[in-house]
Amino acid sequence: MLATRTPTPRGAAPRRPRLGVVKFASCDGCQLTLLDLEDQLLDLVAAFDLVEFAEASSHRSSGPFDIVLVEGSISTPEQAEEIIRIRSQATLLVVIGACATAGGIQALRNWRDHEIVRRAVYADPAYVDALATSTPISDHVTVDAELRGCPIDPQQLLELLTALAVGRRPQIPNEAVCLECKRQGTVCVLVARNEPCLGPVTHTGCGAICPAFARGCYGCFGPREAANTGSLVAWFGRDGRPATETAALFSGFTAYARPFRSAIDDLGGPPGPAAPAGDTPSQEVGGDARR
Amino acid sequence: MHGGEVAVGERRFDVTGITRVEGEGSLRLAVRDGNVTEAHLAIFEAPRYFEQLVLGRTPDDVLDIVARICGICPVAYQMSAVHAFEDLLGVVIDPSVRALRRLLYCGEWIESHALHVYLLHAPDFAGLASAVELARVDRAAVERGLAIKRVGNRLVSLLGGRPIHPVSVRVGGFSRVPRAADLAQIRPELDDALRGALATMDWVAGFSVPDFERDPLLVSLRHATDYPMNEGRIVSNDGMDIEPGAWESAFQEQQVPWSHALQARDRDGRAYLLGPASRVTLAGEQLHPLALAALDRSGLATAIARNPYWGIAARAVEIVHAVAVAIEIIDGYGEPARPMEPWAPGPGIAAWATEAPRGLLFHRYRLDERGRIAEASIVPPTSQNQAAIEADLTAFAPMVLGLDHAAATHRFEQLIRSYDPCISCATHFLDLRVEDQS
Amino acid sequence: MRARSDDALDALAGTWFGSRLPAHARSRLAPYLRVASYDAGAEILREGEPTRDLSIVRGGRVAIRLRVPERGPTTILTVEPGDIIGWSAIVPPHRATSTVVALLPSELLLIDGEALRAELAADPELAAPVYLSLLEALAHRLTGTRLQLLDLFTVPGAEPW
Amino acid sequence: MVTRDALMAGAREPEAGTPKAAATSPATHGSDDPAGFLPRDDFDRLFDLLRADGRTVVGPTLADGAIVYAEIAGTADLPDGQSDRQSPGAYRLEPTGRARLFDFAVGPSSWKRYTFPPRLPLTRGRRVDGQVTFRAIELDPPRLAFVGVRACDIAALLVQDRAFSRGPVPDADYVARREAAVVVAVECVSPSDTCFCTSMGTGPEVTGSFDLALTELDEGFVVRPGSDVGRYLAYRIGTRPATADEIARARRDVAGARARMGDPIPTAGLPERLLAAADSPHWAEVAERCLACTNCTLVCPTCFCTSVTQSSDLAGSEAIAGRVWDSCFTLGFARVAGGNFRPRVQDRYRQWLTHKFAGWWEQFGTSGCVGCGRCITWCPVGIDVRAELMVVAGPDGGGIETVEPLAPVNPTPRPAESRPISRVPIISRTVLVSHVRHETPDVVTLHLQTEDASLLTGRPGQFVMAALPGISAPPISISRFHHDGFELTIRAAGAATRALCSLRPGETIGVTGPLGRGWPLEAAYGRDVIVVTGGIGLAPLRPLLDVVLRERERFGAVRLLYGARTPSDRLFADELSELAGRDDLEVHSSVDRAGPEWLGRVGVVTTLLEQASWDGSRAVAFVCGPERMMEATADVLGDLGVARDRIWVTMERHMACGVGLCGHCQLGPSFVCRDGPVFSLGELGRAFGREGW
Repeated sequence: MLATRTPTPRGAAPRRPRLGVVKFASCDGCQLTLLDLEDQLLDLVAAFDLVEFAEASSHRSSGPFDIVLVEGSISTPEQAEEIIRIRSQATLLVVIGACATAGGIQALRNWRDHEIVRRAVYADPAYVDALATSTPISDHVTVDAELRGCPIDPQQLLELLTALAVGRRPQIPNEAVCLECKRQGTVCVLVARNEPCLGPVTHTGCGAICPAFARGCYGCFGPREAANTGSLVAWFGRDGRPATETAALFSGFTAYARPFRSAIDDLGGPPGPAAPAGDTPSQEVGGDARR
Repeated sequence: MHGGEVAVGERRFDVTGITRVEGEGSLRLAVRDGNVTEAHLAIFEAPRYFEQLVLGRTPDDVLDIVARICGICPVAYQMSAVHAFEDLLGVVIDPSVRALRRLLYCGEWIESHALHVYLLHAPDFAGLASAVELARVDRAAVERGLAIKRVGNRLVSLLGGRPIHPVSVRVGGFSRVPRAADLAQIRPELDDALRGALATMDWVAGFSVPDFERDPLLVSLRHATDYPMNEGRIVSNDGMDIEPGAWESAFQEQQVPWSHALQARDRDGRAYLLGPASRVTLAGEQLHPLALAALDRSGLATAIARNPYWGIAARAVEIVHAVAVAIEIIDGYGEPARPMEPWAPGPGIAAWATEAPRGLLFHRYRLDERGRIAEASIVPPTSQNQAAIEADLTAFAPMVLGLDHAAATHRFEQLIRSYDPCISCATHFLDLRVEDQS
Repeated sequence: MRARSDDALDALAGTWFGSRLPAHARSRLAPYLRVASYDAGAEILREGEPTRDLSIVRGGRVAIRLRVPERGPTTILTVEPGDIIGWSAIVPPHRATSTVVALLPSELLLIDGEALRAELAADPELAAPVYLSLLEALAHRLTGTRLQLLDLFTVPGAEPW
Repeated sequence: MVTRDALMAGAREPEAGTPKAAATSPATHGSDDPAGFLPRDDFDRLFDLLRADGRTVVGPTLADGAIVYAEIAGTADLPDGQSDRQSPGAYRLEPTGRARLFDFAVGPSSWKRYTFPPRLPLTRGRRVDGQVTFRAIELDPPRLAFVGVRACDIAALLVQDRAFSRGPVPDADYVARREAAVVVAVECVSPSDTCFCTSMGTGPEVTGSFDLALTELDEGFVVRPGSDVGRYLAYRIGTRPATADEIARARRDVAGARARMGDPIPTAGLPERLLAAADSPHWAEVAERCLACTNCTLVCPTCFCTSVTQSSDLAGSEAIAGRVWDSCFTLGFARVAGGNFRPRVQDRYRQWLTHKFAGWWEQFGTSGCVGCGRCITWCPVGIDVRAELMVVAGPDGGGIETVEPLAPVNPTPRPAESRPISRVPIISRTVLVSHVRHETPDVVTLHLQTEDASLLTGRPGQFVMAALPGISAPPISISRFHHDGFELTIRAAGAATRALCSLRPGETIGVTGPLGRGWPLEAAYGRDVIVVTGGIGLAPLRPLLDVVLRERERFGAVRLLYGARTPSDRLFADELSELAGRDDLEVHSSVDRAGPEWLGRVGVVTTLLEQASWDGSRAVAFVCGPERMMEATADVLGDLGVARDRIWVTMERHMACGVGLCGHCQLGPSFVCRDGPVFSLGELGRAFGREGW
């Protein structure tokens, strides 16, 4: 699109879109995915002007960007300010990965008392400056597009960048994982083995890996369009599976994304120190173990 | 990097953006009369509290969760955790499964080392800003590096479904194991990668590095038959030799005001160094013959232990090793009777250490009566290396303070990069500030 | 200008609005009928001002306009021969809800609003058919306006690409 | 050696009828050949023989806790002594305790995976310096042998035959794969609790359309050839004649299976009841349980919907268009630029079930369901179509409100269909953009040059799929025909149309077509013609006006009513004013809003019809615009006396293939692309202007 919006006379090379890659709270896996496109990497840096990618280049830029890929969730006051600045510098802001689209695994702390959490890990929390919550980018600024996943899928990233370079709509399907699972001919782990699987309510794109590896989908691409979690939860519970187990299944890398979040709340919240083990919180969080 | 302005009254360097180290933080050097009075490596990665996130979860849940600590070495986190749980629960895994675990780890080593050697560190030795620039002057080299990196990713994908955060590692084995035929597919690529790895060794051996020697305390695992990876005892170059689960008896973590990451030192308060240099030095005899030969050819065996810049050579050696071992494992692979051993949850302390690409990675969990996590402690290699890096920077500073600003900065960058501090296990970019307080 | 009332009466019968009224109703209105012509561009009613007459367009074309400060006057409907304007002459508060301008040279049949109101109040026999026609005319407008609201000829929600 | 011809003869056994036909003769066993007997120990000979014929054998085998169809080497790979217990949402393997190889029902996989692969590359396109080329990707159908095909799955193959090889445009890849496959049927003696082939009249007896049919006994197989290929195979295996006792026991086992299934759903009148249940509140109730996960449609052996995928290189010069299994349960399935026709899950479920059990009769003369039960077993939450059908359309009128049934009309025969198939190649033809005209701020008309006769002889109202490599090909109505080309008038509404609108003279594009059924001009001969349209809708009617004016004497009064959003959005403004100047037709136009400079009419287009004095009983109306606008127009036209059968509208739906193969544009019993886009209101019945259709 960036090429077609401003058509250049035939022959003349179109201006290469300025591409930026930035990150907030995350594991870096999603931006690493760009470097994992080994076969296309050198073509990509030819098609795009990679102006900001701290992980890979010493050349830095604070904008402006035609496209900026944003990894990670917002979990510190500085990040909450920085994302607003980046938005102001970007024509197209694309969030990549479960942290940026849903708050990530660290969003589980949104159900907990941040002070207890923080003290448990750090002897002197005074030095540590963090927000009580980990939230998706879309809670802070307008997002133009998103790539789901923990981590994102290399092929989807390539499709996004290719489509942007060519000027067509990226094909990022939003249906259930099941569609891909069936295309691949994988036997349904839920029906054939009663293995709890979030595939029917989870956004496709991963390549239906988990069922192909004989385990249920754990929802790392987050809720799909029209995710009917209520019906699936009811089905999981029909033969006496405890609510806490089902809650744990949803309490993963996209737990904070609705309707997964609501499903977890309805099921009594994510697993945690409050789990009925008879331990007292102080022992549970094991603060002194850190000293 | 950009040069900063020089404030009146004091000589002051202010540099932002030393890049291509995998992390965010800063280094502050205070210099008085040519002596470093303060060297603080600070890590500003936003805290994510993983040790809290795993509370109340099952061991299998933990394997999925801790992988997310690091997108570069998720397998390392899965390995330290899965071994810890199996050790506690008395799960004896099938020999083929053990081989597959090492194969998976080899994939990660290859990917991580190739990434650092070619895309992050090598450009320094050519005075370039990125692998993209390096590709302009030596495209063949970068393509060789990418090819090696791809094989590493392919191995992890083959065994775990995807290169980052693989899904198949389970307590007791794998949710699914590959057929021999699946593994055979990748054999040709591995042969190419082996040639590439050997070429890499010769390539980096030709780099010229600053003349900076010191004699650090080196720590790594050592195993009777294998080069340190999944198993082994914790040893050091001053005679330490303890169980992997006993890490806490010899080391301790402490918080420092200037960093989000906890620093580890030994019980005597000494800084120590983990990673490829330590492994090559302490367990070199277990290297695959091809890797050992390559190391001898390079003549860098001792330099690797003494000069941190030769970390790149240590990684190159380990790439050769990992590729060669991967080939052996695949050639000798037979499908296990079953992918996963059955096991029953139970309480107790689960502790283990494995060798992440960047060094010793220690996990300790307390499981409650239901076998759920009641307490967790995870010590990544970079937080253990922090103190050693600071010590080296202190020792190194006088050598470069005489240089002009850019040159000095470049040297500091190189030195810091040579440790390959891990993305989000640790720091994001380094904001180097050198103050002369005299 | 004044029109002979039987002349005006024929005119009324000839309109869509008038044709819907029974003969007795039309003849009751005859005394209050006037014919008026307007040049193109002439303002017939101004938004917010008192509406003196209920008018039936006999010829030409008149535009119903609303002021949109940032866009200037916007025509939202044109009234064609046979249809009415100035219904606010009957409905309180008897103020024009829009500005009416002759787009083409137009001829209107005017019925004095005050007198008409008085007649309608006094005589249900007259009121019933008049109100019904009026209601019918307004209902047409309402349904048309609803379809316009849908803005059917645009494509909503284009993606960033 | 088996010849391809002999093989095709086998696959095309004359009495290979519809599934219903199969039920009529349960005892007639496909052919008059005497049954033979093959001892189990000799069974592997069949596999050797098939391999010797250069075939890959696909059959049932154990994998991941289920019996799936996969490549197998021989008897050893078959699920010996295994059966399956199935119930809604659950499947479990179960040992039978007897040494039989085919002692199970059907599993998650179906043969369509091999005749209709999940992913298929179609064309390779290149674009260099604005010049495009498209090449079809060579078909290379594998020579397969299906061993263990059940009666319900034979029926399923026949159903897909109708969808893929009997339409106006056959699916070449499907036909090739189907004809290259040998069918070795094995009669079902162990139906599962989710089976209902007896109700659908497809089994369990295997009655035709096979090459070889087996019925398993403990000691071996009763063998019946059903084609020359089968006779050849039986001869080469060396079967001995089956004894009367063997035949009797085989019949008894199959009869036992039939008895066990019973007749769970009364299908008589089901299509009609289902169509009448369009407004049943039960659709919403099912939607509360339905996950819209698409599993039912993908395990279904007859579902055939696909989407077109594009993959291109970074430069965008090389691209491959492919086909991938899709499902009517996805949100994107009914999506069009700026809208979606089936946003609600209840709409999607209603669409699937109604199409499967009713729409198929109209489209293909058969039920879309063969009673294999896969959609019941493999629904992750155990939704049972048998139960839902009985609630929504049971013989007792099961809880549904009785409404005027949706007329299951067969669109009247049309010239478009009588055109020889070869005239509509799937592969795009390259045409030259000779001139580009900007009509409105977001509408462009491309003048295209071609010498391709088929492209020059289209009918008004027909469309083409306009393709650029790497970019999905949208359907675009032809807005004018020339002796050496035609025009496309395009509004930039999405990425694909934006790309088309940015084309420059001298560049080329690919087009497929002309497609669909045009306006039935003959229907208007000797009658008044009323054309009502709005916005971009004028484009497909422009060629119709061209013909009407060229053959003016054939028609009565001609009226054109045109609405637009604003004066600047009016298409072909100069042409409109030129037409307005003619004395042999009336032109009325209107806009929804205007500035003071506009002296024309303002108001929704239907106001142009109010107070109309003419008599509609002699008129034929051609209407094109947004569906809601066409509804309003149809009402007014009705008031004017225009008969519903003489009101012709053109419908918009998502189209991916344009030739009735991808399934996206289903509208009631019709494919909009193939049976439309032009329909009379009579044809559409209640499918016109309904939410969720």
